[in-house]
Amino acid sequence: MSGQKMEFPITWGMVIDIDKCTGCGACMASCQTENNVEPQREASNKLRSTSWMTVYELTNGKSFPDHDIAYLPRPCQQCGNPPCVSVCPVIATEKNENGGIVSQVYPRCIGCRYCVAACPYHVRYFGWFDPVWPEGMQKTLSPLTSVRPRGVVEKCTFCHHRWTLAKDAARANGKDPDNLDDGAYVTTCVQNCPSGALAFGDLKNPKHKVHELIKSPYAYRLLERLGTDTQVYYISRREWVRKLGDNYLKSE
Amino acid sequence: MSIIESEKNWYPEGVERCSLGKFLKWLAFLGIVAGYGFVAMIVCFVYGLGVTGLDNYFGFGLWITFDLAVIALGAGAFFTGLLRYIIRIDELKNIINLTVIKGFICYSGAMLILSLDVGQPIRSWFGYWHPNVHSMLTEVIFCITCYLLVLIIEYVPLILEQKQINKIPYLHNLAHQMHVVMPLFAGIGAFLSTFHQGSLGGMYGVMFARPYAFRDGFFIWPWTFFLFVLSAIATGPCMTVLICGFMEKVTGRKLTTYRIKSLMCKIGGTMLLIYTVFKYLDTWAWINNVLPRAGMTFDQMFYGLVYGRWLFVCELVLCLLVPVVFLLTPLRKKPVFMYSGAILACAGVVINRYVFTVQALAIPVLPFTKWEIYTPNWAEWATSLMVIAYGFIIMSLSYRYLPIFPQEVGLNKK
Amino acid sequence: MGLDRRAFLGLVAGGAVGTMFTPIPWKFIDDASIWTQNWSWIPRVPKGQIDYVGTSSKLCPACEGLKIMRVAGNPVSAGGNPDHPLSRGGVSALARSEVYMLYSPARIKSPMKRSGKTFAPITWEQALIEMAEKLGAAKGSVAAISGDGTGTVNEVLSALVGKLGSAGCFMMPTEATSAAKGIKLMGGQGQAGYDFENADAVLVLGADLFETWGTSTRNRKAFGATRPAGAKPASTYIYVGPTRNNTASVCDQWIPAGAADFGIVALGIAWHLLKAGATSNAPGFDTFKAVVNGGFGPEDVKRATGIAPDVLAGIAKTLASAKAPLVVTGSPFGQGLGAAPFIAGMSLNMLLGRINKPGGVYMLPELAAVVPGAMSRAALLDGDLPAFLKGVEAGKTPAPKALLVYDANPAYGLPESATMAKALEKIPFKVSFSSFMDETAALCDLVLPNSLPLERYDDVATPYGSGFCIYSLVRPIQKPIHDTKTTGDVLLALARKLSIELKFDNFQQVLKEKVAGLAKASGGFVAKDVMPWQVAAGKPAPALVGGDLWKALETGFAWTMVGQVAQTGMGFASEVVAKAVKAGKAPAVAATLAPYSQLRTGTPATGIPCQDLTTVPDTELVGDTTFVRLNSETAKALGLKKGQTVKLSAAGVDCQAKVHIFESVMTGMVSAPLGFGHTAFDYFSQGKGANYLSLMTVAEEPGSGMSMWIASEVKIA
Amino acid sequence: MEEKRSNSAGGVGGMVLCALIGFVGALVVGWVIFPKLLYSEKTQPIRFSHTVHAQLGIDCEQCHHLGPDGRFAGLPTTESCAECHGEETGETTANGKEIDKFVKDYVKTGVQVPWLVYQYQPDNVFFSHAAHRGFECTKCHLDVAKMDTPPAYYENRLSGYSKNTMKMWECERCHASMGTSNACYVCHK
Repeated sequence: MSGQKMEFPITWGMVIDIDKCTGCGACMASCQTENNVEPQREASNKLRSTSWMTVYELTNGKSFPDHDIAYLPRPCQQCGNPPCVSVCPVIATEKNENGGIVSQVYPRCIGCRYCVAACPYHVRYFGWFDPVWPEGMQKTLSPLTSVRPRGVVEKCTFCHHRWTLAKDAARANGKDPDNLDDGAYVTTCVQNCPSGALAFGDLKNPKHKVHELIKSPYAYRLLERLGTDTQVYYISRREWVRKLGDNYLKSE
Repeated sequence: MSIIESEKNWYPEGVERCSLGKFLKWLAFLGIVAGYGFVAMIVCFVYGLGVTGLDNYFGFGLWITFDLAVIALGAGAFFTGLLRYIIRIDELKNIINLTVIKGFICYSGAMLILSLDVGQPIRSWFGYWHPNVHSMLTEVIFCITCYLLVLIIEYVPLILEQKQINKIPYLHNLAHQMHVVMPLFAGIGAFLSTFHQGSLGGMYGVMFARPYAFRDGFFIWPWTFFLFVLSAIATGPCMTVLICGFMEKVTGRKLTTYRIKSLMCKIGGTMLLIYTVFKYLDTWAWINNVLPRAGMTFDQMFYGLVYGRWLFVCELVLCLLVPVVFLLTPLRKKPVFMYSGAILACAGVVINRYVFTVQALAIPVLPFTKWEIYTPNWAEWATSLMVIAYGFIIMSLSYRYLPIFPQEVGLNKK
Repeated sequence: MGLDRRAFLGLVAGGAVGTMFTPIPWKFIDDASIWTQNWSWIPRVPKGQIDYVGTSSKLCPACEGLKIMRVAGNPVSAGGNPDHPLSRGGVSALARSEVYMLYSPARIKSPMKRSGKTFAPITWEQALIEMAEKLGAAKGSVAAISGDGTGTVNEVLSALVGKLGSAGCFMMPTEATSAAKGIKLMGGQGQAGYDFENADAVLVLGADLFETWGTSTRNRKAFGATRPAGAKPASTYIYVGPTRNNTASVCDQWIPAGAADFGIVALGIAWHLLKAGATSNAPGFDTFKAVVNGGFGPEDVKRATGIAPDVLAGIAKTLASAKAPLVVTGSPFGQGLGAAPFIAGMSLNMLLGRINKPGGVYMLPELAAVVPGAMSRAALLDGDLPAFLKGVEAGKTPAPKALLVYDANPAYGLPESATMAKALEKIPFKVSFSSFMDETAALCDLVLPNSLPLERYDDVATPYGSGFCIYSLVRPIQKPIHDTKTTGDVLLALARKLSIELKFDNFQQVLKEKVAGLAKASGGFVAKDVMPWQVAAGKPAPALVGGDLWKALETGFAWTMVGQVAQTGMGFASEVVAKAVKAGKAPAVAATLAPYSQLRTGTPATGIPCQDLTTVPDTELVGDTTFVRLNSETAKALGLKKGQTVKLSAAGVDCQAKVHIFESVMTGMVSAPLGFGHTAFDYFSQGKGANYLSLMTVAEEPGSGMSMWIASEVKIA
Repeated sequence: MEEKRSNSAGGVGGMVLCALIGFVGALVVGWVIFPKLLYSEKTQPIRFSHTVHAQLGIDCEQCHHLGPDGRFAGLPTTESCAECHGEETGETTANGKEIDKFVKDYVKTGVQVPWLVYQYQPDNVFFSHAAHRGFECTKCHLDVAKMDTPPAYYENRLSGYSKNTMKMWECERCHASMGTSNACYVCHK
């Protein structure tokens, strides 16, 4: 069933300031290339295209001129209690001690898509066809992420390969790989965001900025009441934006 | 001896069959349908599942619905086996063979579709080698494959009883021995089958982030676990009766007595009544507990035509209450009520499996997402049709050459 | 002994059982599954030592400094350079494409010559000979168009064209065009630079500050820095424009106003400021005051724009009470603004005393030119390309005999594109130096592919919008993948062939000379620990550390200078404003086209970068159809429904679109995305949607005489 | 059919005998012939002698070193080999000829040598040499330092991987014994 919350000494988390996101898509573009997602010619079919990071457009549902919009970048929420992990029949996806990152291992995945069905955030993508790059473009593939064949499920990994690099760098410099400085490991979307709307760090480490950010009264998470206990936090000073993070009954 | 004459030697003792030419034409027709599906299957294997109508919103679609429906309707086999061999309702021996073949067709067909539905079929064995004991799907994989083996074991003696094959003493003996141990397999089968019917339901019930499907439950099993078992054993016997009736219609011969069919329907109806009670309780708890906890309302669960409220009404009223009345009251004595009751019951379970598979995924759980529509495409339809055609082929061959219906000779004496 | 059936069966059975006790089936099953993770048709990732090298983005108009990740010496991805003032680690979706665009299917692989309707590859030598011959014959009537707003290559191009006998040397119209014209009309000197980092209240009139306007990545970094997550913002941003676009979505306030009305809004605010006692000793203040008081009172503005008087008063109050207010005027789609709205906006800055002040507008000096005979940037920006081409099309201006097009795509990226294409057709000999097979290259007689920024030496000098002078280098990180050359080199070689003296043999020399000049400029420094806006705010500028500036620039650092041109006669240019800005009753127009542009759909010169197609939402493009946005009231008035396919007509052109009901668009406006509807490039751009820029009609702005196309009426059916 | 049944008495024994033959035959095929068929044998493009280099006093780390960022440099590039072997020797010894072959085919053309890596791990595996610094190289790698001729490389015809590639269970066993995490993302990417 729904499993229990796991505690990790390191809990990597992202804090996204919606009030700063202009919806430009730089995070998505960064993610695509960092993680070797193929360029998709028919990317306008959003139900078929792969974008580990996706920017949603939020509206307050009112008419002009009271209408308001906001953009919500959505990486994998790295749930503390992931709906997708317990359902996997072959342990291709796990929530283990790795900083609380929900792993997804492609050579183990059989492509049953049960996790795709279980995830309410739509962060899981299936390889419908073998990936194809325009001639020569495979030379620009990132060496840090493997290319997935068709038929397996993939998702945002919080660029965990950058963590392994950061740990290696710490080891080489005689530092503690399990106590990285703030900023030693950040995801590509966080690094490249032109607005600085995204922050990343160890939620449990008081030396990391995000540790404080998640305590903001404006911080909230998506679908909290389902008990997914996500590690991605959003911040907005706008109440209607916060309200769109979850479902509420009229009486609430 | 011409082929046409010698072919007749293979018929069961004392029965009549249509001409070989007619039979071959029938097979050819089925073969074309199956062949079309086979091409679709190869296309899926070679190019990947992108050729289907599935997408990242609807990872599960027609195939899973088809599998679940077929497996539910195929449940007649284990349940009738249970009643015949364990509970010893002896009368059922007259229809048990049919249920075994139906079960075999349904399960092997479902397996075929499943192997298509996984993105990496070559890795399917990981389900055994690297099982995740927490996953309901692991339970399904284990139980379905094991149960398919049981069904094969149950089907083999039927083949061995074929007039010509049975002449070989060794095989004759083997068939006999297998019949002796059949209660054991019936028992194993009943156990396995109950479990995977349940875990198929459990697969949906555990999706706690999908309010449409999520259910609380008993120990590790959500209520859907038990509901799926109940709905399967309720509709399985009805499906057997429908198949039997259909075969009688097609062949123009009486295969079992109305009494047997009526008994099966009564059993199915009784189970359907139990199911109805639990399903109503479950629905009530879902509307008043599961949904509000998720911050959602009953009204939010329906949209447009394909996910409309009419499905809900159909499933819970037209296909539950009505068939219960038709199957458990004296109305059953009239074929029209009995058959339509059975049809409705089966339709109800198909709707149930559809809404759990597709509607559950179509509902926007994130408040800023919207309803999405899923339409299966030719590749999914063709392969599903292939399995149906395959079932018809197996059933046609079995009927023509195997002594399935013990009463057939007696009932058709002129 | 014959093998009978039993023996055979035994053999088979024994063999089968035996096989189960061998590795064969198990190894086979295992290896087969391992094979599925090693399919030969799935590309392997590159292996080797990873390192990072610095350069600057040239494809992206925001000119971010980049850190290029390399594997075994080959570039694999582009990230923002945290040390670069225009990036600070940020990168746009377009700048991110710098690496993979090397392998874009749209790239031109070798020099090509038109033969009939198609092209045939030729050698560089043949191309030079051909070009020298044709240009020699066209002497006295050679025109050039450049789309590079920041490169020193413009010096080479303009000097060459000048010496060949220029028929006009033009820049593609951008925000910089309107600004340069405005400054000129105001009698000012220098390039307007905006110090967002030190501003605490920013009024944005139309400019899509955080998407396409100027140094947009830097703008956003500056914005973000004053907006700590979850805390009270240290700045106020107010956006005035026809839609709540990407910029407006994060601003504190969005004030709906038509793109043609920015001047009126500015003067309406000026009315409040003047009323509150604002004054200025700049020339023309009295006339300005008279103009404002004479027709831009709150009621006048309301009548013309629909903006309520208290809203306007509120803005004025916000600006007046801020420590460092700043007004930025621009076009919501980056072009066609005209000079008057810019002047009106700048007048507010002058009223607020914000010229050459921290957090205000700096009048930045142009970096010294090095190529003899080169035109200054101000002179280049003074050319009016749409007017010129329209004149050619109408036969009013003689068509030049030859045209050189550098890094520009006028056949696609100009308004009234049907007219512009006709004008281009009248020019008998055209050469494109494009890297990609764009719409203009497809029209040209010679296509001489420019190497991409990662394959060539190039530079970025103070892009428009930057609040400080800045210079960074672009340097080759990889050998040209195809048979391409740096256009600067090609132009210099051409000059030699034509016996024109341009002082330099190759383009790298030009850049070296440019850098050598910078090293001598006083006040310049390499931004490392101290950033230019800190210097503007009072921190002492570090000395330019002796040594090799070239080397520092090559590593990816930027030379910057907080400089300003002392203004001698910058005035209000009220006569222009008075003629161009009139707060009359808004004409009854059923639908006004309000285009918007986004970096993720590239520039006219790049097309849509293939990976960025994924970032385009399905409210903008579905299949091959683009969406236009209008609010439900407009839709109702026009009788349109959600999802309906419509035809937009204007300027003698029809465009198809689907209707997207979007309430953050002003009533009466039809918001349309630019960057789609390419007929050239590759399958990531070609045939995707329509080019709504072609619907924009060019008009002459009263007072300035400048071409403008900020808003056009459009028919929808 | 009648005829076959008649010699059933002798047939049963024959059947058992044949079954035995089949069983043993299968074992032979499975254990002896199959492994030979499964792997193709390949030799290194250049007969690099680790012994010769070791005898010259060159440390392993001189060519196979960790970078300052903790990333493993792996095999030396053609350029670093060319620091010593930049020119053809013209010698007629076997070693001299091999050096000349290297210079001619790779140094002059600027091509990297397609060395066959015995421990080749697929793209989906991340291995941190920095994290394993405390171990002897030979714990996982072939002890080539004492080899004059590099050993043959066996490639699995089906999976395409080297025979020597460490399987996941081997990594996991060691991690388990060391008390190190076996979480997926420790090694997978």
